[in-house]
Amino acid sequence: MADSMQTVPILEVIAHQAELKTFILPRILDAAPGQFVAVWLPGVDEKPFAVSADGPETIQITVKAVGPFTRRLLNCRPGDRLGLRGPFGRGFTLMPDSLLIGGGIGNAPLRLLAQRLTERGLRYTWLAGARRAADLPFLGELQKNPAVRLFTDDGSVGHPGTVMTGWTDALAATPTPPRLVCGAGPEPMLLAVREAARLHRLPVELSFERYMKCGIGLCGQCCLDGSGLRLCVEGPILTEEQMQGVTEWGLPPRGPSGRRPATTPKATRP
Amino acid sequence: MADSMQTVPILEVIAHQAELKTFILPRILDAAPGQFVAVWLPGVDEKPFAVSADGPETIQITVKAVGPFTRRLLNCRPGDRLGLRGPFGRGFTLMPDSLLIGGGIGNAPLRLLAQRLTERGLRYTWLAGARRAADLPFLGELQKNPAVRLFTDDGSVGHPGTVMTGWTDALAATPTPPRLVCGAGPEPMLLAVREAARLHRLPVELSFERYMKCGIGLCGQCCLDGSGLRLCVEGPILTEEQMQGVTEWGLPPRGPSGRRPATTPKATRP
Amino acid sequence: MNPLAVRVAGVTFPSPLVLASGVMGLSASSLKRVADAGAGAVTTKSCGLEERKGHPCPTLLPFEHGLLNAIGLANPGVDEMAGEIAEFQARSSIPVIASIFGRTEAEFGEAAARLLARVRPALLEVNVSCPNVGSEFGQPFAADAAASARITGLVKARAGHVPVAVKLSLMCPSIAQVAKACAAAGADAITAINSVGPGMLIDPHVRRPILANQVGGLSGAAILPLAVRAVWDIARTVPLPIIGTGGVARPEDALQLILAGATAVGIGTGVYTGGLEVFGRINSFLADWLDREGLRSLDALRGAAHPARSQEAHHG
Amino acid sequence: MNPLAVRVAGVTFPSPLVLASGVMGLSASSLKRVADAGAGAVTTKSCGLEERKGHPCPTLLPFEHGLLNAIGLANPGVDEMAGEIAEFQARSSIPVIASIFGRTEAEFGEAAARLLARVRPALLEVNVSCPNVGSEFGQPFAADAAASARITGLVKARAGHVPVAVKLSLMCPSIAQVAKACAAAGADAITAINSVGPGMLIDPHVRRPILANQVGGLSGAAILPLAVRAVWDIARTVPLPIIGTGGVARPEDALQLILAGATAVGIGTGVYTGGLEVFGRINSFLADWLDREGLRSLDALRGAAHPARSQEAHHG
Ligand SMILES: Cc1cc2nc3c(=O)[nH]c(=O)nc-3n(C[C@H](O)[C@H](O)[C@H](O)COP(=O)(O)OP(=O)(O)OC[C@H]3O[C@@H](n4cnc5c(N)ncnc54)[C@H](O)[C@@H]3O)c2cc1C
Ligand SMILES: Cc1cc2nc3c(=O)[nH]c(=O)nc-3n(C[C@H](O)[C@H](O)[C@H](O)COP(=O)(O)OP(=O)(O)OC[C@H]3O[C@@H](n4cnc5c(N)ncnc54)[C@H](O)[C@@H]3O)c2cc1C
Ligand SMILES: Cc1cc2nc3c(=O)[nH]c(=O)nc-3n(C[C@H](O)[C@H](O)[C@H](O)COP(=O)(O)O)c2cc1C
Ligand SMILES: Cc1cc2nc3c(=O)[nH]c(=O)nc-3n(C[C@H](O)[C@H](O)[C@H](O)COP(=O)(O)O)c2cc1C
Ligand code: FES
Ligand code: FES
Repeated sequence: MADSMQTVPILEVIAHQAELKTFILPRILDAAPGQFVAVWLPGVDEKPFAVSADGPETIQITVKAVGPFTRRLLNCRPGDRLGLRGPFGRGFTLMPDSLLIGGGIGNAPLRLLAQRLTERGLRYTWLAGARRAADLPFLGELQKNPAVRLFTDDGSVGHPGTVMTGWTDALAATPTPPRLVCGAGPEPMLLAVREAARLHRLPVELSFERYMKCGIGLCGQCCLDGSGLRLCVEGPILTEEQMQGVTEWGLPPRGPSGRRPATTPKATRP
Repeated sequence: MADSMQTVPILEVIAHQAELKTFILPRILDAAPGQFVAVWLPGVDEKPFAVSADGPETIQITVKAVGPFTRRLLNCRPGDRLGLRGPFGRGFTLMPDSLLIGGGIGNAPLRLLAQRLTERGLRYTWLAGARRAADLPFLGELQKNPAVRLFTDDGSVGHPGTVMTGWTDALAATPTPPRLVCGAGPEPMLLAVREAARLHRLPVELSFERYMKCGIGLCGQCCLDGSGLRLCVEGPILTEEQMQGVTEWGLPPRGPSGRRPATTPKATRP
Repeated sequence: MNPLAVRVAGVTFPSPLVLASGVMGLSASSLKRVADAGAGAVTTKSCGLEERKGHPCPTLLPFEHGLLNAIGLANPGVDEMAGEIAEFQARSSIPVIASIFGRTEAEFGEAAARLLARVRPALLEVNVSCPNVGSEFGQPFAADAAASARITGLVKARAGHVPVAVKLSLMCPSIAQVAKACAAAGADAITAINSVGPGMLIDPHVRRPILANQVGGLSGAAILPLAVRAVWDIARTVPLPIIGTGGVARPEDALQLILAGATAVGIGTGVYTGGLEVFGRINSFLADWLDREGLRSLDALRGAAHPARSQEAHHG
Repeated sequence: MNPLAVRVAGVTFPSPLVLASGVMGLSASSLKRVADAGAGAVTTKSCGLEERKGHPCPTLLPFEHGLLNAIGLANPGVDEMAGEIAEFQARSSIPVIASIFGRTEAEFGEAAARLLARVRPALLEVNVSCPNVGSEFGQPFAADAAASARITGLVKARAGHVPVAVKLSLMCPSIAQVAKACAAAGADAITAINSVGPGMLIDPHVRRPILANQVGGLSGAAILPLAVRAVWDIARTVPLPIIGTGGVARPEDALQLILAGATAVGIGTGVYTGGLEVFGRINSFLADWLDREGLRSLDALRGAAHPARSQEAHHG
């Protein structure tokens, strides 16, 4: 059973930056773009990561250091064993003329999406943004891809500004309006993409994150307020329709105890 | 799983004689000729019975009253529910020019064998014997079948005498010598068939019975002395080769405790 | 009349199927989603006095025959949970069962009091049987009939008119004797069973237990026969309604627990193995079954596998 | 040197795989057949002073995740079994473990004495934990550490130089504490675990428990995690060799029990789910595994999943 634990040796590590690496692992499971796996670092913890690419015998995950687990993971070397299970959740729809919008590490799942679209000969445009060049994984690869436009807040690479600034250009440049907007990245960015898509009446699928423990819809940790939708099963990719039942956008998310931190003054229920 | 218990309603009961009936049951399992099922009479016990025929949606078992369980079973009527599991064990080889030799209720598994041989267009001769007509199931059916020769000890039907008396005639009457001798019936008869087949250098497959509890090779109840062969798994149909490793032929069989009753003076180890 | 309706300690559940504690039980919205899927009652995650983050992951480990879990009683604390319960009650008419635990016997009483000061659930469920916090709390209280009875008494003293179900573990010489002790101490219902063991699975390559907590409670299909037997034994021993729980994923599983004596049937792991549709699927099956047998309620099936009753009605 | 050889209480088993008691264990010939299939030791069916026919059938009930059994200790009696053991010993060099039980504490001692007066098995296994004769004998002794220790003492007093393994049940608050009490009373080894529960399955159509005995012990794949944890706990608590038993059908299952601390690995239900080839298959796997890890015996793997040792050798 794919949901049961299997450990595998790391085959290769690609260091994009000191704090950003891609791990190449044996392909013991098949993931759709947007689906994620749980990665177990024996003796440490287990955390969710999107699959960022695959080959006939390998899958890749791309990890950014943000805390204790990801830092330990980035210290792993080829030959070290990781536990792997999944894939969990539901992925992006594969649609011709997709518009991919990624922020920082959110470009990881979009990379597998771009790979699948290419494999099927489906056209897409990919707006890949980050705060700075160091936050963009696979920079070389992205720069070589004619379907990609790069954005950094600090202008260190690509166009200066956020991906949202590329939005109007992208709509103008594509011969037909995109048939699907696929977004992954920080939640404020996603909510902005959602808003923009609503304005342009474009269908949208966005990849959200919540604290996750089980990945199989039991622990209740990732259930969204309002509809009670489980991000690990019915997500992490949500359609506009799925997003509508949710009342917690903009609120600080629930932590590992299930408690939502007290609302900061700025946040408001939409 | 076929080994787990399922209860089914009895569809039809055919009374051959007061003490001999055939039960028609829904076909929840597929048996090869010689294989057996376990029949559970809720609140009473569970015992092994060979499958004696099948149809597209039914299987049949044919039961002779010999003790408390079989007597209770013979009182069951259409609509009553029996538990059924199996099939257990290994069956007869389907071979053209088979010689079937059955004694009494032993003709039950041979009936399914004859059915299968007929279905495949394979020729056979069937010597069906019993002590008296009342011990022969499906008498009408047998009498109509040109491949069958009947024998009763008391001559109440068919040729008088044992099936063994038909043996030489049968060998003479068939154009080619039988390519396989298939026997089922009381153990002394089986051992006689074995001996005769050895004399004529004919391959033989015989259906034996031992006290059985589990049917799946665990309880150890049906293991034969010598080779330790499990009659419920490697049998109940044994080849000459399988019979050779066995040292208990002629001994009173082990009972439900696993103990072999003290040897009666007559019995000797062959 | 709804033929599937059952009464547990005076509370009517529109279906016998109950969401078991610890599954999708952290928020009003997820409880509501399960209620909408067809559950006749929903149970919250077990809550204690303090917020707990639980154990590191892996906390949940499916294998071919069931699931090990060592969530470690992650919960937002009773005060927060009271808010979720209130929100649920505002949004749904399905009864909600509030599950509580304590690290000490006294804490059970305090947790009950703190919760009930804020909200009035349909039932209170007292989890004396969590198998995966042993390293921290020691053996589950449910291993000890006297301790379970004392806790029952402490909670009853604070519960007022809210009926109290005690959730038991199989990991003791006789679950029926523990149930009897709890009944004597005033329990209004018994929930049985909690996950079993605990158990452990080891990855041979890294030579470590896979769960961060090393051990975790066994639930799911593997434990169905244990749950059926537990319900059977309890039903023979105490006259309380039983929320029979353990390994239910298929309609026949629920029916077995009812025939063994359960009034209601808890479903936890079945939400994973059978999907959220598990509630609707089993409801339809039970309704059809009643129809086919010409019965107007589940009453005639409850405990019907016990000899005294079954001999009158059914012969082989 | 045979890399798979292990020593249990001074007795060398050429493979760690042991035929568990109650499976193909009634006759010399069937034990011999299992020895020939690759078992490193074979255990007889548990025998008592008197011949017993056991419960009516169904006595054994496979379901998707394991097996319920309520054979009811059918056995020919120790005197008869002594004859089978002698015959086995004349035909095989594989150690034979004689399993005994008693209806009372005193009967255990008598059964041991009667058996040993006739034959000298490699080990004596004391089954204090049969879960399916409760209606007749009451709770298994193994639920009670003191009773288990007394029985151990009684058997040891009669056993002379034959080492004694005590077979334990999980159905108690702490199996490790029972093991400790038995160790203090002189046990030379622990066998763990016996089948679990008991459990029950009900046929909804006839509304009856399927087993004639109503309840039966749960074995097979469903209980592997419980066996791994039991062995883990016992290994941490007592320094005795453990015959880890429960749910083993695949090579990795056996390895998990060894990593948890078992010296030998019992296989019962696996003879059904994996066929008699299960012994040969696991032996080859273990030999290959040792080879690949560059190890000359199983010693380095035994208990290797325990933190103290694993932290030295293995990081994530
Ligand atoms: C569906 C999904 C896909 C993801 N894909 C990727 C990816 O491809 N690459 C990548 O680098 N990161 C990905 N993440 C985020 C990644 O799981 C977190 O960065 C990681 O868990 C942080 O752990 P930490 O101990 O390093 O940091 P911590 O200091 O523990 O936490 C930092 C932040 O990470 C998040 N986080 C921590 N634990 C969890 C958890 N169990 N579940 C969800 N979020 C958590 C929280 O927002 C937290 O504030 C994904 C998360 C989800 C839910
Ligand atoms: C593989 C196999 C196939 C069989 N096929 C048929 C069949 O097609 N038709 C038929 O009528 N009978 C068949 N039998 C025999 C049938 O199982 C017994 O007649 C029945 O079990 C008798 O039970 P009882 O309570 O009526 O009699 P009892 O008085 O209990 O026993 C009478 C005799 O039946 C045999 N017997 C009893 N219990 C068992 C048991 N659990 N396992 C094996 N033998 C037992 C013993 O020889 C015993 O001496 C078969 C037996 C086996 C092993
Ligand atoms: C992920 C998970 C978390 C659980 N948490 C709790 C809990 O907090 N309190 C409790 O009483 N039982 C808890 N349980 C036990 C279940 O409520 C239930 O008793 C047990 O899992 C057996 O039922 P099942 O086989 O249907 O899952 C939990 C079970 C699982 C699988
Ligand atoms: C059919 C059967 C009969 C058993 N009989 C005995 C017995 O007589 N004595 C005993 O100590 N254990 C007995 N057991 C328990 C097994 O020896 C073993 O401890 C248990 O089944 C768990 O191992 P498994 O999962 O490999 O079967 C029996 C088990 C089965 C399945
Ligand atoms: S992570 Fe457990 S329900 Fe989603
Ligand atoms: S009947 Fe149990 S081993 Fe054959």
